Amino acid sequence: MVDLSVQLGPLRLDHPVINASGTMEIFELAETFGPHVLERPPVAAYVSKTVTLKPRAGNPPPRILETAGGMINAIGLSGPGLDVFVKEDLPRLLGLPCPLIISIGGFSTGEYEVIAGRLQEALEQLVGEGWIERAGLELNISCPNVHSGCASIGSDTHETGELVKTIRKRWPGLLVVKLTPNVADIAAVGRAAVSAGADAIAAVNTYKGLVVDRVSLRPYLGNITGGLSGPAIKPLALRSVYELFDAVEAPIIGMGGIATVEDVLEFMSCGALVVAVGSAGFRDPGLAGVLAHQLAVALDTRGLTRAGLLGLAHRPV
Amino acid sequence: MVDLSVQLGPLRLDHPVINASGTMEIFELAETFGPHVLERPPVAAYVSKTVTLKPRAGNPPPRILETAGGMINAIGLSGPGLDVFVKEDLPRLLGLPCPLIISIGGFSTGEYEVIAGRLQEALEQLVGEGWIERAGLELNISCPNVHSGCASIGSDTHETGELVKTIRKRWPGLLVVKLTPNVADIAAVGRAAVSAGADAIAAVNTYKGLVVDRVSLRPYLGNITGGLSGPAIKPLALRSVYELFDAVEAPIIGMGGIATVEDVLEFMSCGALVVAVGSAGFRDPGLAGVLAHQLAVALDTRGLTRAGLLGLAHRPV
Amino acid sequence: MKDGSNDTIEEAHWASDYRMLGSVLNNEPQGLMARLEVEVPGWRSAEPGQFALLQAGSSRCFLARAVSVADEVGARVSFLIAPVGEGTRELCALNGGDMVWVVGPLGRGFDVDALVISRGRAVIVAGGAGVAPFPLLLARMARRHRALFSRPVGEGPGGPQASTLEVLVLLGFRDALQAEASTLLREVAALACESGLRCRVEVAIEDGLRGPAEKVTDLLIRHLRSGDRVAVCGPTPMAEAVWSICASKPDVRAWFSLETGMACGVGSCHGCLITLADGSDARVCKDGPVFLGEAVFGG
Amino acid sequence: MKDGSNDTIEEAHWASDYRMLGSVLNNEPQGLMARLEVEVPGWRSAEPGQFALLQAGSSRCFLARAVSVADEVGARVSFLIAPVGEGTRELCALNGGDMVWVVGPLGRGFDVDALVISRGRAVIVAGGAGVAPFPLLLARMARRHRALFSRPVGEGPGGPQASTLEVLVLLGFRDALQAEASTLLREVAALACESGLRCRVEVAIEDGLRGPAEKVTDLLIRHLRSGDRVAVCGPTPMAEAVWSICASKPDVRAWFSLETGMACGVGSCHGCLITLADGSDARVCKDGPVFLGEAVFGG
Ligand SMILES: Cc1cc2nc3c(=O)[nH]c(=O)nc-3n(C[C@H](O)[C@H](O)[C@H](O)COP(=O)(O)OP(=O)(O)OC[C@H]3O[C@@H](n4cnc5c(N)ncnc54)[C@H](O)[C@@H]3O)c2cc1C
Ligand SMILES: Cc1cc2nc3c(=O)[nH]c(=O)nc-3n(C[C@H](O)[C@H](O)[C@H](O)COP(=O)(O)OP(=O)(O)OC[C@H]3O[C@@H](n4cnc5c(N)ncnc54)[C@H](O)[C@@H]3O)c2cc1C
Ligand SMILES: Cc1cc2nc3c(=O)[nH]c(=O)nc-3n(C[C@H](O)[C@H](O)[C@H](O)COP(=O)(O)O)c2cc1C
Ligand SMILES: Cc1cc2nc3c(=O)[nH]c(=O)nc-3n(C[C@H](O)[C@H](O)[C@H](O)COP(=O)(O)O)c2cc1C
Ligand code: FES
Ligand code: FES
Repeated sequence: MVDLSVQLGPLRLDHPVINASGTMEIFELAETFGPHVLERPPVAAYVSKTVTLKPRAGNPPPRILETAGGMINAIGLSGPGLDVFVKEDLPRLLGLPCPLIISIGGFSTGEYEVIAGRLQEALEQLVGEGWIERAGLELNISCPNVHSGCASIGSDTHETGELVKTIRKRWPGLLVVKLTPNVADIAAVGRAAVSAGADAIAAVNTYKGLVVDRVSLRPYLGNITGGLSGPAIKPLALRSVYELFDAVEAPIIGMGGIATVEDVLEFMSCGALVVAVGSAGFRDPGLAGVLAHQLAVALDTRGLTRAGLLGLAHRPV
Repeated sequence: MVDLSVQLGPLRLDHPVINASGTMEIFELAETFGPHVLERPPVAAYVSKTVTLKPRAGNPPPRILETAGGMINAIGLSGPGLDVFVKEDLPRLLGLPCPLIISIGGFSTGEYEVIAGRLQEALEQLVGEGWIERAGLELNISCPNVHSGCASIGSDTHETGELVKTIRKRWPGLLVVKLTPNVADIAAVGRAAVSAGADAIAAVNTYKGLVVDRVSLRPYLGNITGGLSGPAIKPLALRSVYELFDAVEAPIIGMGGIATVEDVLEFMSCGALVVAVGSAGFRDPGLAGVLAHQLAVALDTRGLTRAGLLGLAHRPV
Repeated sequence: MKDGSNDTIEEAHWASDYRMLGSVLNNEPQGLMARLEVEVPGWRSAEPGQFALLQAGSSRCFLARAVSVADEVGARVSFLIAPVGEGTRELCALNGGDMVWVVGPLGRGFDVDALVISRGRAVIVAGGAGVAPFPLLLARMARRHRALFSRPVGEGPGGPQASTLEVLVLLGFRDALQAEASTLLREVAALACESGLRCRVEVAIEDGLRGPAEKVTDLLIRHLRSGDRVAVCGPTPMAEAVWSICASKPDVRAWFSLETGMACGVGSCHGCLITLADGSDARVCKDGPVFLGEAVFGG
Repeated sequence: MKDGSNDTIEEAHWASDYRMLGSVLNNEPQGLMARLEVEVPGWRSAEPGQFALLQAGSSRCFLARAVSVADEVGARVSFLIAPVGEGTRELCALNGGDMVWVVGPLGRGFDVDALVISRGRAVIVAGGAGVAPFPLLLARMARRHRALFSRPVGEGPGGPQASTLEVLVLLGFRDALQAEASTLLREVAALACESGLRCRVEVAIEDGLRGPAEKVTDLLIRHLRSGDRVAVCGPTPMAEAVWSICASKPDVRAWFSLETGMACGVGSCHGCLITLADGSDARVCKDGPVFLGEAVFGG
């Protein structure tokens, strides 16, 4: 079998399939499916749901609806906040046999700074020196942001650059920046993030959409708008990864509608070193593991190497 | 039966369902299905494929592929150009029993100006004074644009405003501006267009995407990227119409994935006065007419008026 | 090597430990609902009130749909499904031999012991498609009851009087056709009677065409006694009405199986969150779908 | 009023003049292909080589698929479909009674007169699923031939010798199973022989398991004579090879039915554009799918 392991900055992954932030609660899975989930996770690195500084109730229900070829959600970064994460979740997550990527979200640069600082302290305490090989950070820069006047920090190249510079100064571990696709030029934002010191780019987050209640003809979601994900957005996500691969040297974590091994091949061909399973994991919580196996078979069958596949779509036939 | 007629600026439409530019060749339909197509068109106004100043070959094949819940196209504004349009198509199109909306595209403000000027001359000649009630203009501002440094004029509020101002000065008829959704803030572009004098906003054009060939794992489309359309994008398009309705007073022509009468209700509830059928018309060329009929029935059944439906999603229950 | 063992290895790449591929044994209409019997290799026994995520093998939908386990015999699992939208229509249209994806059993079910070990009666209240989880509940109540009480007099925890547990099954349907969805439940009730439960089924039909126009809440008002233990499943307005009837009698405890939109069914997506009476959040898929009435509707 | 007439009015809101709702009469496997027989109310007679856009009533696909008309008897239309992807697999899986959306007949077909009124022979060359349009072509050639020539000797335009038009049907398939897709064509060929055509069918099988490993182009090289008129349908590499064989003989004319991706099939979307040998553009759906070899491949 092909060796699927991959180095993502200081993290070593057994294979290139991980989960998308906010779409897999691994301890819940273990409760339902048994301890093997924690012993042999389906993902090669576990990405946490986005952690915010304060506890957040999230958006009023309903929060999800299926759409043509996908789904929309308006969870709204609900969660118990940083303190609970550090005390209750972090120690358990560090017990997983795979690296951890902690997704964080702030409503200002200051908030990101505080969270990153606290996480670094906690990791040093819990793991010691070697924590850098165990855990990385993913900046979710799609949260609404009052300061910049933008919809979010991630929709402004300058704000993005400033944020990443600030965090880069204090955070010595893997620094992933997860981009929002609700921009005119995602490659420009990616470039800003990488010049400011990001080690890797995750693309993409959800696309802002709205669904209408069939009966009342009012917005269906409690939050009015939500984020579109799933196969419906795959062509849009592939385009973003393709453009980013041309724009930045840093490795790309590709996602958006991945549901089959063909999707994995497509994302890698467009330039993703690592891929993440999001909403398609809702219908099969073990999908990431299945895809890793299938990827090995597919590479074999096609006589392709990982290096040969990476960015193939950019090279002439 | 409910009266479905609607006034779009100086144009009177028998009902609010028209076609999306580039997705219906009415003379081809007449050749295939018979002269009734021209005598009783399925659309309440006919929107031409985007006319460019010069003849254009368009993009290399392949140019279309189905995707999850939709399709992608990279036609590339192919067409014989303005001269042929004015000489061959315009006179025939003015023979239709419904108003005409001429979609035009330019690669600079100057090009739009020239096209609009030539069309106005031709209309005056062919129809005389009353042409304003027969024909309107739709500015497709998604064409790639070197001048602005943007992907297209439509992805820049300033460029959009300047273009619309320029055309508004010379064009006395209905002026629709069709927005590209590949921007961070579509409402801002809509506002710019309306302040500059647009009579109506059409939203949305296609979303930039990419599909990968299953066999070669290279980009499938000859043009590499293309535009995503169909039900997959409906939640994104509805969100755009919803935001535009809050942002501008001008009427909105809503489109993006419309395939059923429920979709029509949803777009109108979000704020569309008129709706346009695009790719779903490929599987049923008569869809627009069917939807108009079904809309009358649906309004009746639900005890709704057109005025009551328009913008309903913005009003509390 | 193209032999069986190799095929099994190949298969292993495609199967996950989380989702199983079932095969439809039988699909028979019960009124407007379909009783889908599925052979699910790897199925672990469900608690009554638990559900599974089902998706037709040839589904046009992106996500699977939550469906209660209606009955099970080993790996032969029955579901009762009402065709309300695209996902459930697909499931209802499956034929014998068709494939169906299954994730489950999921969630927390009914507290069988609390229903069986009680001084009052056990009352089951179901509206429409809410009948689905109750055949399994009734079967498990009968089994548990037998395990606890079918011993020589005086040896069981509740003594001889407990061995005559009375179960009242109150069902509400819109019309006579819909009421046929109670077929499976009646079969199970008959078996339960044989094995020692005193089981009575009453049906309220709302359209009044072949009898009085009644709602299931009318039946409940007529029959509910203090001390009763109640298991409820049905549309939200019905559930609310049932709760206020229960709350009006002393010493009544009631459990409700709730329904919300779900994406993952396992606690991952946070899409099914509801706010409980005390202001805390709960996920219907993980913390439920069965909740105590007080927790949902308040004391 | 809930009677038939009202239903018809209701129906009118849903039907368009452009798309018809057909109902599957029969679906029978022919090798790897399915022969789908559909009753299409409102169907107008097709020219051979024309196609229809088909979409299963319960389709998961967004767009319809282009399928050649293989045969028709009034409103009973037959299609021969190879299950290559999702859309065609859905069509191949339809059962009697299932609904299917139909737009058509569409495009420009073969020039029957040019094939029938000829000094040379008519040669049909098909590869794989390319067999689909030829039963109808053969039936129409037989009909036209009869109409033109089955008169007292000397009265027909071509005289007596024309009444013995020779038709050579050359088919290529990957293997014996795939070759069963020629069943319908053979049936029609037998009828055509009865009605006066001298029809001969030869099949090349590529895998060589039950005879020589041959390609349809080998048959063509062996048989083609100058003056022949050739109708071709098959994969692009085969079509190109056929063209070069045709071009090497004097006075051979060949028509090719081309395949491209299509969205609308009626000339609206410009998705099926190809560039002809002279540099001009043509839409396969509207200007084709049948083109003269020179136009496509150059003189
Ligand atoms: C005029 C005409 C007549 C026809 N007549 C017949 C007929 O009579 N019988 C018949 O069986 N067929 C016929 N065809 C062919 C038939 O239309 C196609 O086989 C059908 O459209 C395939 O659709 P699908 O959904 O089954 O497959 P799809 O999934 O759409 O795939 C079909 C083809 O699309 C391309 N494709 C799709 N997705 C990708 C991707 N991601 N990467 C690369 N390539 C991709 C490939 O080239 C593939 O071969 C005809 C075609 C035309 C144009
Ligand atoms: C724990 C649990 C157990 C269940 N057990 C059963 C069971 O045993 N049997 C059974 O028949 N059902 C059961 N259900 C209900 C079942 O899951 C739903 O009926 C099913 O998910 C509906 O899916 P659908 O695709 O058929 O319909 P959908 O099209 O998804 O519509 C279903 C519901 O979604 C909402 N909805 C969807 N789209 C819109 C829109 N645009 N606007 C407004 N509302 C919309 C509506 O509320 C509608 O009623 C259970 C549900 C839960 C949570
Ligand atoms: C229910 C849900 C919750 C999500 N929560 C988060 C989150 O907390 N942080 C984040 O960065 N992205 C979040 N996402 C976005 C996903 O991580 C992913 O970027 C997106 O869904 C696209 O991938 P997909 O199409 O495979 O789902 C969420 C997506 C969904 C569907
Ligand atoms: C094949 C194709 C060609 C198109 N050509 C044009 C065009 O010439 N001008 C234009 O403004 N929009 C064009 N569009 C965009 C449509 O008008 C419409 O905005 C878009 O497809 C969204 O609607 P839909 O989802 O209903 O298709 C085209 C779309 C398609 C699918
Ligand atoms: S359905 Fe996903 S958390 Fe409950
Ligand atoms: S398929 Fe649309 S123009 Fe030919």
